[in-house]
Amino acid sequence: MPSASRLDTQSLALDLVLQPSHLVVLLPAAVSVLILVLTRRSARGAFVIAAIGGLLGLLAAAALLAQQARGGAVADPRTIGELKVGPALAVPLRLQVDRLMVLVAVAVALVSLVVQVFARWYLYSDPRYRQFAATVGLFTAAMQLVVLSGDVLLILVGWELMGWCSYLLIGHESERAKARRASYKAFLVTRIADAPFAIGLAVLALGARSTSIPQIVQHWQSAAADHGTALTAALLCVICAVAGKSAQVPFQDWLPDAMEGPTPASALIHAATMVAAGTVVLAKLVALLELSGTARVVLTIVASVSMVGAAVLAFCQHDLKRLLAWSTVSQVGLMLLGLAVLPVREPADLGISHLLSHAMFKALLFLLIGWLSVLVGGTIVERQSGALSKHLAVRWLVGIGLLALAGVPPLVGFVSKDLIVDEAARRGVDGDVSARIAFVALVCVVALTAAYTTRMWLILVHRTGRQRVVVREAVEDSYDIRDVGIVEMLAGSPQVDVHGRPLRRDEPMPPVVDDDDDGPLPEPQPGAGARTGLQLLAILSIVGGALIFSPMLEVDWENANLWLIGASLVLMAAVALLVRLMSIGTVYGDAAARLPLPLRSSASRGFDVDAGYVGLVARPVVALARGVARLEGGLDRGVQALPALVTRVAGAGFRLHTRRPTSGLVAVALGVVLVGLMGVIWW
Amino acid sequence: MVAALLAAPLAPIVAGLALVAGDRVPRAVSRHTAYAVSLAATLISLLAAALIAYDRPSLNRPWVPEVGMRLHLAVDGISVPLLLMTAAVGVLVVIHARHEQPGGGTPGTFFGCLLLVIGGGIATFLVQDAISFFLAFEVVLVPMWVLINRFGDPKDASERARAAATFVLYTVLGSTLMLVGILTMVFASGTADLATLARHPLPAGQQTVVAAILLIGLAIKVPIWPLHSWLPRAHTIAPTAGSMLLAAVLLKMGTYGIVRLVIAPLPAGVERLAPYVATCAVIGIVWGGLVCLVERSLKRLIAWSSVAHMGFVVLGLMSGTAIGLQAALFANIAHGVVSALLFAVVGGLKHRWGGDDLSVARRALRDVSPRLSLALVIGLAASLGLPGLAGFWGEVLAIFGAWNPGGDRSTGWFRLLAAVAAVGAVLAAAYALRVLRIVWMGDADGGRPLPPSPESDARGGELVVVTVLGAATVVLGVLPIILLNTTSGAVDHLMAVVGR
Amino acid sequence: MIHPVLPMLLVGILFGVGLYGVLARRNAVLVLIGVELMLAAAGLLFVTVGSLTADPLRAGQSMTVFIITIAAAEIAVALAVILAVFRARGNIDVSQRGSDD
Amino acid sequence: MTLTYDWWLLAPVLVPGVGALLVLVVDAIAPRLGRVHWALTAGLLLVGAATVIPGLLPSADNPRRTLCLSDGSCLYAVDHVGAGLQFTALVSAAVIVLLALPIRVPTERAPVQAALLLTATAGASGVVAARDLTSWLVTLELATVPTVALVALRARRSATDGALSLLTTSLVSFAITAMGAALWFAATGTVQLGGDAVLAASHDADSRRILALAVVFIVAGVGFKLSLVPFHAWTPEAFGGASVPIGGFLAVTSKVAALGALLVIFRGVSVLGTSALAAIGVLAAISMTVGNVMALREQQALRFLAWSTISQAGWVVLPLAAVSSHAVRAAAGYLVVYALATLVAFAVVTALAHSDGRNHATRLASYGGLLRRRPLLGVTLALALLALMGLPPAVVGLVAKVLALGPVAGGRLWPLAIVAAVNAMLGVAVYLRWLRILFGAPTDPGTHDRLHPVHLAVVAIGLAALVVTSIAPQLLLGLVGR
Amino acid sequence: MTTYDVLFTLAGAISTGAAVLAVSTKHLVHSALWLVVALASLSGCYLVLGAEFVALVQLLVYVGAIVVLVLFALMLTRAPIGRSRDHDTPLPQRAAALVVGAATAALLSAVLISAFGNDAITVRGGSTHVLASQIFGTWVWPFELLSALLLIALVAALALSRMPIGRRDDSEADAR
Repeated sequence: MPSASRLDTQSLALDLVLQPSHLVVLLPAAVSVLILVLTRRSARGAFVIAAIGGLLGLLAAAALLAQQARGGAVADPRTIGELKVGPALAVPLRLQVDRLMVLVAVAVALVSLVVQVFARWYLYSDPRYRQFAATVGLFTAAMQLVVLSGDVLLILVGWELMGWCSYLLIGHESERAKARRASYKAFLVTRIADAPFAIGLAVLALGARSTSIPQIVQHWQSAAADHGTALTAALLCVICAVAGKSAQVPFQDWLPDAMEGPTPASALIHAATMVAAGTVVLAKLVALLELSGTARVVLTIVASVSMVGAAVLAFCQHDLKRLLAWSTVSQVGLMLLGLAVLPVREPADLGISHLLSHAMFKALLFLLIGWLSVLVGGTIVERQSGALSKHLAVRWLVGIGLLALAGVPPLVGFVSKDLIVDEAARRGVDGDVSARIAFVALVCVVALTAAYTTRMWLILVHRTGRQRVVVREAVEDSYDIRDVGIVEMLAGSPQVDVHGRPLRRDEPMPPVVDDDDDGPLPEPQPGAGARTGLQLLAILSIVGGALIFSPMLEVDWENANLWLIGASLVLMAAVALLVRLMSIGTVYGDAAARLPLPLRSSASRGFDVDAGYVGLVARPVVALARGVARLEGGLDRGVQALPALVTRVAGAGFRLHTRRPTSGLVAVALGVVLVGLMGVIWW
Repeated sequence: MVAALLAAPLAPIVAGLALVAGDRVPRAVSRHTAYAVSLAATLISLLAAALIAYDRPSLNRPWVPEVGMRLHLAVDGISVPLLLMTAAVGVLVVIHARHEQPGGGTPGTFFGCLLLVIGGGIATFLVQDAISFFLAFEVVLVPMWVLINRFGDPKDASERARAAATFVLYTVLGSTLMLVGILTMVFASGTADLATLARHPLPAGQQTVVAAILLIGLAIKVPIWPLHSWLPRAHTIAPTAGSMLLAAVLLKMGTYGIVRLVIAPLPAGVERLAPYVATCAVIGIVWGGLVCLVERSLKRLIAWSSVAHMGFVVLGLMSGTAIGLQAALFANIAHGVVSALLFAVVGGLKHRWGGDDLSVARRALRDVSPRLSLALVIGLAASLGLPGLAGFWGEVLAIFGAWNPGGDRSTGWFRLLAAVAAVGAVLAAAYALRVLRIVWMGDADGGRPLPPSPESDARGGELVVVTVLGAATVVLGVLPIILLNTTSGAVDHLMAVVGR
Repeated sequence: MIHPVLPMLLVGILFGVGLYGVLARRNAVLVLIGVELMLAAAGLLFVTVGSLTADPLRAGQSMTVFIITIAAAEIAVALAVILAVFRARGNIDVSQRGSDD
Repeated sequence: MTLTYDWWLLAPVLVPGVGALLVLVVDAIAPRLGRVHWALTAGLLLVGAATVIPGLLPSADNPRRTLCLSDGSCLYAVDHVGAGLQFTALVSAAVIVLLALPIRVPTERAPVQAALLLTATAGASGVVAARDLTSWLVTLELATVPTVALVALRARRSATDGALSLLTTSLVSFAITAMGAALWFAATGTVQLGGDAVLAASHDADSRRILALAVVFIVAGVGFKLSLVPFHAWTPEAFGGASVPIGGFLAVTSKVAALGALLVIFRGVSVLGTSALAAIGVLAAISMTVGNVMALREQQALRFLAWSTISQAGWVVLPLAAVSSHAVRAAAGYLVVYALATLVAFAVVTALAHSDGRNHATRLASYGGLLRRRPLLGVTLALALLALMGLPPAVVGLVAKVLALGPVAGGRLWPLAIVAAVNAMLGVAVYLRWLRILFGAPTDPGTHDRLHPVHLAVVAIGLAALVVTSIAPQLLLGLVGR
Repeated sequence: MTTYDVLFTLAGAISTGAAVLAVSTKHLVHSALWLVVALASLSGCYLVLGAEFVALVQLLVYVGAIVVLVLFALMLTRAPIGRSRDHDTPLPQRAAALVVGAATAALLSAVLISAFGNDAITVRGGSTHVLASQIFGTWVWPFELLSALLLIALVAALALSRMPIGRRDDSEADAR
């Protein structure tokens, strides 16, 4: 262990056992351990640990970024040492620090810090705040491990740990059956998708005789011709796992249900960690993706379908939080397309840049919807309608987030999205099939994204809606749309006229408790730190696009197709106008209200994919399990019947053993015959 | 150092015999005496095991020349982890037994039987002689029978008798078959020394038969599907301490026996039989996982998960690769630690609830007893193969190992098996979460979490036990290298002997 | 000069008849008679073989004498036991179940 | 014809044989001495056992011969195994005598019983060393005939019934054995059991056939004495009817004689090196299975022990199924261990029957809670049962199982080995039944006398023997050579 | 067909017939008497085979002693004098016994005959003197043991005949 540390001021290279890359992973993990070990009941102590740890993690990431920018970062720091598992496989378990991943690490650390700070306010009175903060720390560590991993086994470690943390976070409020079910579903769906992951990684690693990612890439690139089928199969396995983690078709349905978790958890899952992990992993293996046309086409189709379908669903959602969730699915699809349409032999900058921008604005939006839900008591359209018209503090932030999501220039969403569209168009013109598919899908998504962001904005700023919300009893974060169904929900909520006044005046008004008695209460708002964090995210959402000009990202921004940009802007404007027109005259300013009710109802249930999961997987498996249990019962009964059988045989024996001397003599005679026969046969 | 070799198995065995024999003369041993003696014996044993692991001494004397038995005690990389785990679990079991001593007999007998099982386990991992191995294998049977038959679930005497009898009879059948195989090898090579046996393999033609007999015999102990039906029954009924020993010590003897007696001396036979055994193992993985999805008794469910986990171990063993073998040895230890933890927790729960039926609605454990619930979460997470915990490395490496099997094994078939095993890991997730959803999160709906009630949480001995085991689970998961590097030398040597 | 067929045939017949007698009789004394016939067959075989082969030690004839003597000793004990059985239960039927204490 | 005589070598037969005469003479001179006869008998037997000791030493010639003819063939030879069996027979008989000593019998009956016991032991000790069919047949009967009388001498209806059962079977078996001996003579032309004549006979197809038949008949005849199924039917009746020590005599000393007799023949045939005695394997398998299965339902302790003897007899002859040099030693070694364990079990039953009354020792149920009621008896019995099932802590039983299975596994007789393994399991089930009762709830006997000191001593010595041999099994197995 | 053959056939036929009658007659006493005839004629066979001493012993011991004993036993056990069916086991068992007996007889005869062939062999009886010297020379060990057996058998028979049979609830010897 080197006792004296050296600091090379030029490259910021540190000759320490613990590199910044280690700290990036270890600090958040330490947060969770320290919280569990050090604090007993104190939420404040937990918060202090979480905040300091998050901040240090961010600093470590920033240091790493600085090192990387100056070229002084250790490219492959070792971790716990090489695992000795025989000559057939080297398991070095090293990290891998490269330009893109450092950026992602910074984004993850930033989002995580903001989430930690925000959660302190959001979950102020939650008795399980400690567990929440610890889990967020572990979650961040796991994501950072995936991001910085240079070894497929380490990826698997982080990958599965994230799944577990998402399970804990989604099931945080486990008093509610819906939360329990949603967490169960989230973990199982992703775990099912992970089963091929291990196989795929095994194929890749065993082929390369090493689990190190650079070696895997090198091996398969050199011998791709020989291993075409194996490589395709392995990549398909990996894509399957990515689809699971990133909530792409056909595994998409767990993500909206994951809204059962507290909103900060959703922000973490959606913005920076879990769903983005798929993009990260594929970005690490993108060089192999180029080698397998089949895998690429499959990825394109999966991403395109998810992207478009999720955008449609987002437009129809009755719950704004679920709207954001579906928009995440759509945006992740966009990132994956960015990887699929990548120029040949290029690093994965397109996908990663969109990942970064998405991390900024989606974290912002989720935290804001959490804030709003505290303010208005829920996230369904009826509650949120007009929320911004009263609570102006969040108005600008929401606006920035939505604009970035929609991809309006010059915000960050525009930059990263447009680069992908541009590339798809370019390669589509070159005749690449998957790029063509991707381009068509992208055009649809540009329009649809504009549509649902406009819709959300219009709902939030609706002027009449807020006044008729008179019932302030506790409302859960979201209704279980799968269970209740939108029809019942609409029927159950008080009827209002066009101006939002209740229709049935004769009923006694429920007591209004908020501001009549004690004068105006101060509006609940996050602490200064959390607000600063939100503002930071908003600023980054605006100016983050400038990152493409830095040397950290190598994207071709100089040859932007201005015609294409123009066309897409026109398209977006037209769609926004259409949505605005649709929203006129609806009760809550909801453009989707014009759509037929069955469609909305079905869309709110994610087109009943859940029933498909249940019918296609859960029921057969449980039926199989029952069958096996029955078989097992039979086996057990069979085993347990043996004593009875032996006892019966013994009974027969006692009948044969008559205790008469003469029967003994008969037995002797028979024995002589028997032995004689054997003697004759075997001699 | 030689004294340590003798002290490790003999301290618990002698103390155990003394406790059992002295229980009636002139009157029953008091609980405190029994506990103190047991704790001292197991601590001595653990200390001796640590010394052995550090110094690796060896003792080789003739004992019963009539049957070729020698008093040959030594360790290598394969047995050191098992030895240490057995000794450590022994201490924990004794501590736990003080916390939760079941009725049905005197403390002297209870602790004595526990000590005998521990001593037998330690002896099994120390002896280097096939016939003494068989002897050590059998030492645990009668005390375990007493533990189940007298100290088991007090509710159902007939079920206790049945479970105990099923356990003993199954195991005796298995070990006698194993003895037949051992004797065949001993007669063929003229020595019972394990290392020498491995160097002088039988002719290939006979290896298959001998390996089949040995594998059937050991499969009962492991257990491998379909010879497992004693396990759930025994676990369900056994007292918590007994369950911990059963899972952490007894099952390991089977896999250790496979490594020592089958894989090393009979490579050709194993290669021939590996597809079948591995298939059974994988069926066991899926079978156990599926049964866990619908099982109502919590303890039995954990027992079933043992069947599934041992399936991974056997799959790794049968793959014939260094990866698979390393995976199996790792998973072996991991399962020992994790299942001991789970049985400690679940036994405690059964004790508190007065039953272990999952269909009874209860309050969320995370609210009622946070420490216990954390232990449960760690245990179940490790059981589903969560990285960062002990269960992960063994399972994932077993799949890696099975993907490219060694020797002339059918690659396609083993790949299929590996894929099915991966699906089995999903089932593990499903049942682990099922338990968490029912027990940890509670299935009573609504309301805010209540403040924990301290008296229902783990305290004292139980807390020590679950803490140590939980910490071991995490350490093994975070630093698998500790274990893998210990075993790698012996595994490389073994693979060199086996020929690949 | 003698054809060995004849004594050998007689050996077989006597043994078979004796065995039949043992199995077919219920009276203990009659069972004894069957046994005597079987023993006679064995003795005859000894004598025959001793007479037909070189038997320097006269083992065949000695053996027969011994067997006859052993039979006598056994008969003595057997009849005593049979009488004891008769005194105990009033019959000497070997097809009657044994009794417990 | 002149013979050589080595009286020391003959002493294990002569001492008890002449001792029987002595007992009768003493009784004639001074009648009604009662227990003195038993003490005298025990002493005589122990003296006899002492004379064997030189043969047990590893340095002893192997084999030691006497009664040699001028052509060099001998009628009497004792090798290490033989010496071990003789020792076992004599010591076990002495223990039986000690067990019988405290039991009150009519004084005129005691010397007769003692003489019968001595004679039977002399026979047992002689048959082991016999090397020709004549002495073999005579000593075998010498070991058998007195047992019939011994069983009947309990003077109960059940005893006479058992004696009748034993009598009829033994007579028929004797006839069969005699025919077997005659056939052997017909095949080889000699009554000596040495290998040469057998080898010569085996070369001719005709005489080979006769030899096969001879072996078959002899095995069938000796099978009765070993209680091999299907020659076993007398065993539960005789055990159940006889007085408890005599049951022990039948179970131990008598078995030593039987195995000794079988081994003599086995040695003669084993030179053929064929599957000459494959039938023994089948008999062993059947015996084990039937004995165990029947014992699973037996409610009477003595009859239970009888069934256990039957199944153990299967284990005893199991190694003989494989013709190898190890087989003889393995069988003898197993027998010695079996003898120790069974003797201890019978000692406990005797002690209990003597103090609590026979009714409280014959039913299995009456052993309830024995471990708590009478810890010494309970622990000893438990250890004996564990030795019989072959499980630690009674390591000696386990080593015996290893010994018995060795030749079978070495000979690769897989079906037999698997049957044996299944029976090891069944055996555990059988003895666990009794063990569970020992552990279970106590049943209170009507009378509760103190143990007779002799019984106490025998039981304690038995316990010590089991413990010592469990730590060092070689002490016991060394009896039959290494 | 030699003279020996004729004589042996004669004696053997009588012996066979008598033996069959001994095991099949319904009269108990007849059975014993037929045994006498069978064994006596068997001693004739011995004579033919040149074993005079054995023949004599056969006559003395069997006909003179054993059969008398048997007859006494039959009388002491109050055997019915007339024909009785009670002496035989049930028909199925007898049928089986017949099969077993016949099969054993056939097997034995077949094996022995095939081994010794059908060539006439000289009978080498040998003198009684030689036999005596062998018995008391070579076979003295079994002979002496045999004497012990006879003695102890007689003692046992004596003790058994004097033994009172206790009842089941006899408390005197309860302990045994």
